[in-house]
Amino acid sequence: LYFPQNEYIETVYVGQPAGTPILQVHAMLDSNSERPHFYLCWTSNLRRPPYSSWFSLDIHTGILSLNKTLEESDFTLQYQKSWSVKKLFLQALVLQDFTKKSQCSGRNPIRITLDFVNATMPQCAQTDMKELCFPHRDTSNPHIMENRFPGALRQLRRLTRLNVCPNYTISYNVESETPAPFAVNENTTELVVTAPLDREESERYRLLLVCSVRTETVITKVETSLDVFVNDEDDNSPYMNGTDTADIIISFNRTMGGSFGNLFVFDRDLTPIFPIAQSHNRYDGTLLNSDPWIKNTFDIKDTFSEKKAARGGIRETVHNYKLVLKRNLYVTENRTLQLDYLVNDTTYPGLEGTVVLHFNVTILPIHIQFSNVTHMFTLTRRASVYAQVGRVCVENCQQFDGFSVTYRLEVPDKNVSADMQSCYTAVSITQAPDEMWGLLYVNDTEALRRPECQDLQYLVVAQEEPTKQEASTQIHIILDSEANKANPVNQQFLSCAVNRRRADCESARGLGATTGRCQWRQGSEKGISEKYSTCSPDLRTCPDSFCDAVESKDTSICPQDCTKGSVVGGHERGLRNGIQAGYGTCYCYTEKCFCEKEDIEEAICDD
Amino acid sequence: MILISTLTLVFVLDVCVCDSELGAPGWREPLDCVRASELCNQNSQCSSRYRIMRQCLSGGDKERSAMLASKECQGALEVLQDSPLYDCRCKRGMKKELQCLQNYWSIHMGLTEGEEFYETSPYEPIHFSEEFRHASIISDSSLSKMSPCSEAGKPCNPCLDAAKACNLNETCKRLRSAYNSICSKATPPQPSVANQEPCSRKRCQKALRQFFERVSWELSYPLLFCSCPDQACAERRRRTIVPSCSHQERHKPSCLELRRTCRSDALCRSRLADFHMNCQMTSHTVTSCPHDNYHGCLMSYVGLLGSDVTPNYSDSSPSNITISLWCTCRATGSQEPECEAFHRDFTHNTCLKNAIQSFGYGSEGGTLLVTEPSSTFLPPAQPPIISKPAPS
Amino acid sequence: RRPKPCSLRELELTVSELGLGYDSDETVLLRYCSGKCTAHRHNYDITMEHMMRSGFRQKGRKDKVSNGPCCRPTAFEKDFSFLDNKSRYHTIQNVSAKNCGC
Amino acid sequence: RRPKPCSLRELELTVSELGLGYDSDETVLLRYCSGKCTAHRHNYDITMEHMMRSGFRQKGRKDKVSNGPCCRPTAFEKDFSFLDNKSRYHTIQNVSAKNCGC
Repeated sequence: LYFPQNEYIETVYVGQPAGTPILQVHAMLDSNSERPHFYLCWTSNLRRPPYSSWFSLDIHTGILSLNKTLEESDFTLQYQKSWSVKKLFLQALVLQDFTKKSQCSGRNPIRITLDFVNATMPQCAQTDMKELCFPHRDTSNPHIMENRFPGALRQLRRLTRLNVCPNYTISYNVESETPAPFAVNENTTELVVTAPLDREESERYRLLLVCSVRTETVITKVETSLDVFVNDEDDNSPYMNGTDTADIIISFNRTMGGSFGNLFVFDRDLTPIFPIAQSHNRYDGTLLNSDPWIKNTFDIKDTFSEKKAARGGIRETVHNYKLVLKRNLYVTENRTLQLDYLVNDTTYPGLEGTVVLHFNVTILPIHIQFSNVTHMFTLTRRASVYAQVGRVCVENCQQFDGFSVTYRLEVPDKNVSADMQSCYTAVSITQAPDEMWGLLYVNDTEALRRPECQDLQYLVVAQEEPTKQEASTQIHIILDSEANKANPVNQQFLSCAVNRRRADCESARGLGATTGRCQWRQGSEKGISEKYSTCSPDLRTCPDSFCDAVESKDTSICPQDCTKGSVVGGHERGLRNGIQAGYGTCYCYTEKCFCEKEDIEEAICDD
Repeated sequence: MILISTLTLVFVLDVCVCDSELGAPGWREPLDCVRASELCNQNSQCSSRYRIMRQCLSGGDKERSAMLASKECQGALEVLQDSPLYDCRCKRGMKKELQCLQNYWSIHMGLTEGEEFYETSPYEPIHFSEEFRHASIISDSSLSKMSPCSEAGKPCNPCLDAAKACNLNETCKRLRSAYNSICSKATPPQPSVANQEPCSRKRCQKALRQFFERVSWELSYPLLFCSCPDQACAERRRRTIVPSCSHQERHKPSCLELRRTCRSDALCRSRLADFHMNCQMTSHTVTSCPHDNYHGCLMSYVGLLGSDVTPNYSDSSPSNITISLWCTCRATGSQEPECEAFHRDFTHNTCLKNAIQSFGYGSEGGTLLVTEPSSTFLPPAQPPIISKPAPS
Repeated sequence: RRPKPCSLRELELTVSELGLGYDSDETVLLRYCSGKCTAHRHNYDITMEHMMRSGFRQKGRKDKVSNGPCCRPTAFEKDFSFLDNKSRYHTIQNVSAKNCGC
Repeated sequence: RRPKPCSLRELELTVSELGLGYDSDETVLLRYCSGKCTAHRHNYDITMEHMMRSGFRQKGRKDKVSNGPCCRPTAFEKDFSFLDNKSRYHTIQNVSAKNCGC
């Protein structure tokens, strides 16, 4: 037994006589053998409100009526501080059988709110048709469980107005644009559902209630609409629309949490995400493989969403299954397997509540290798320390995930002379923690400038963690300008970013300057812009809103990308650090950066 | 269930005329719930029942309804129904406001049957203040001395004028800058943290609450409810509460989930109940607000800002005001109607819309009162139609 | 007319008029320091004035020095946040003086 | 040539050359502050620069402000005594800077 509606509202007036019907509550059957027994119930039996004795609820029909005539004194008794309308709150229960204990607690009662008006019931002449035909404010729309038994769900007649206009005849009928199994019981004026409903057929019926009021001379029709909602029951089993098998290849991305493949299971029932504890249409799944390696390595993730079916726009559920890695895979892992997963609609009563999904998984080993190309880089001897030479990367390194590759430089010819050995300090390699490539940069300008340090050949060794697999390749760094042209040794390099004008900038030797000189970028836009004017060691990498592995070795290399300090003047900060956009020219001292329009005279106190 | 608050003070729950140890019932001016619980704790019988009652209410929904049916809990309820705790209230911005609200809910959760759609607000009713009506009339003109609107040829942007008025007031400027800098500071991306929020939302919402609690409404309301002649102004109005942080979150929850989270926090639950009480569409008033009290509705709307249920303008259309929450009713199964009814109290609320427009446009604006028929628990698809009398 | 001493002054202007590059019509109350600090001078300042006029040149020095204490903010107002004309929020520090001193 | 930051400088000169009016050939080591304070500026200073250039005029203001922190002594050397050319002792304070700051 359930209430199709959990809220009723009506108005009662002083002077209404005992026995006056007020409203009728309805219950729907869950099984044919059930018989509803209606009871008024109270939050606490010892202390019932004073008006508890004024009403009675017919145990069989659910009609609420007055036990006594409502007097003026009854109104003043109710000492809610109001002058015109006072609220009376009742609650009602429906049970399978008789009971003496009519306590509301824990039995999901419905709420009845009566506005007790300090006036007599409006006479026929003062009652308009709408008031006569329908409750003043319709309360909640009915919800009917699908697959249940026909029955009455609502009293259309406004019982309190039964005898207001005795010579009117009032009748109801129900209409609907689309065929709807609803009718009006002419004797009892109750709205009746005439057949079990199927939510998967229609979730809501938009009915038009037509009230005809016939007097001697005139028939007046008053209409109002009523939405009847159909509650869902898990009466559909899961089904596949297309393949139940996914072919998966795991290669570069071998990281814990990585997800692969997509298999979809459909269910015409709803799966509410709220309330969480709801057990309606709950799915669970079981991995059918017993191999412990598979159990420790793979999991299946199920996410569901609601979609409207093409036909009729009825909501249904779509489950999306993905294969998920529970741990990182070694690069050497090389295996094929079939994984079977049993999906079970636990709340579906029938037998076919399960489907089996198949994941054909091929895990390819990864070979750490360099492409067999000789890596050539050119570098001017005038380059400053931290000047970026280039980057090296094993094949497919950009797609790697779940393992790391570190790089180191080695001298290819071990028995080269001590003098030549010292040349190799000229260039070094570094790498950011979350990056897969190595950055070559100038480490020792003194070695760079020595005439005997001609072309530098290095061996780059890449090592994979955790399996320690290695690969190496030869790189060749060609030093382009003559040694004597290079600037004097132990030249002190400052930050390019300090310079605020093109002339100073292009004449300065800044940290990281690939050509040996800083490079000026002239902004052209008005206001705060990403293309602000600034002085940079290498406009290819700075500013680019990314503080790379070399730049992060010293904030003075490219404060425009790396500064965490304060920035004075109009600017927008980068997501992590640095200056994303600036006004006019941006320049930086060690602890502070400035972005301002050029034409700056020096500040002198002249008062 | 629609509660029409036709009273200035509503007793929602059954009231008993029986004698009680705490003094004859009769009409008593409601105490604040902090004072009421102190009084109860001074009375041995009341304080013991109060302790029992708190145990009855601990635990999840399922155990709670079973516990409430027990004799001890019923007995505790009896006594507490006669104590000052039964009809105590709280004042907005009072000292120990949160404690007051916690005391209120600690007893009222036991007296209601299951989850009510509309809960009674623990706050004292907001009386329609004359100076508010006056302010909303002059809200345009008082700014007109400084507002460019009155200068011919100058673009008119009341929201910009509101920002100016705030910037020229020390407290308003300081607190506005405080919530702004917290709310617009993006949290740097951490690859290891999945589904990371774009900002520190809790700190932002707290700063936002402090702004509206400490800045006088004459400065804060114009920032929120200024009237907009164009889209730029409406977009400025929409951004007032920095919605990307205070209102939105990466994953859009179900609206019922939002309500459940809110109702698990005493402050949010109270502010939501207050909003429902003061902004609930009421059919038999001109403005469709309870007691035609715009200020009450606006004040309870502002009370929600910075809570889990933070509403905001859903677009930057200057004329058509639509307010919404950051939530969806998808995948709520048979509770979709209730979910939509909860959200419609924001998206299709004529009382709220009229209140905002009347504040922004003041009386000269000739507020266009929208008098849609009251929304039932779920709005009827069409209002009742009186067809022509059929020929007899 | 006696020169006004170093003190806090106020001026209402839009954020765009601050000259920081932000484009926003929001109005802000700018507080700044202006006025004379003559009453706070020391022997050092008299000497510097003399050196700037002739002393340094005679010694072959081109240094520039400030020949008196400056009227400067001794503290700034906290952050100031505003919405620019593209409806984006910015927060700027140390724009407006809180109090002044020589 | 990068502008030198605000720092303490030294100059040897006679007391007479200090320009304080004393007539004494005794030599003194004068320390003074000179150099750039650009690195210590705030948004306030950028705004003041802008206002001095055009902002104040547009608002009808003639205020003069310092558009940046000044390189000034933050402490002075203690008293300095000397014998003037008429063999009389004098002691003067706050002539030479002890350290400088912006």
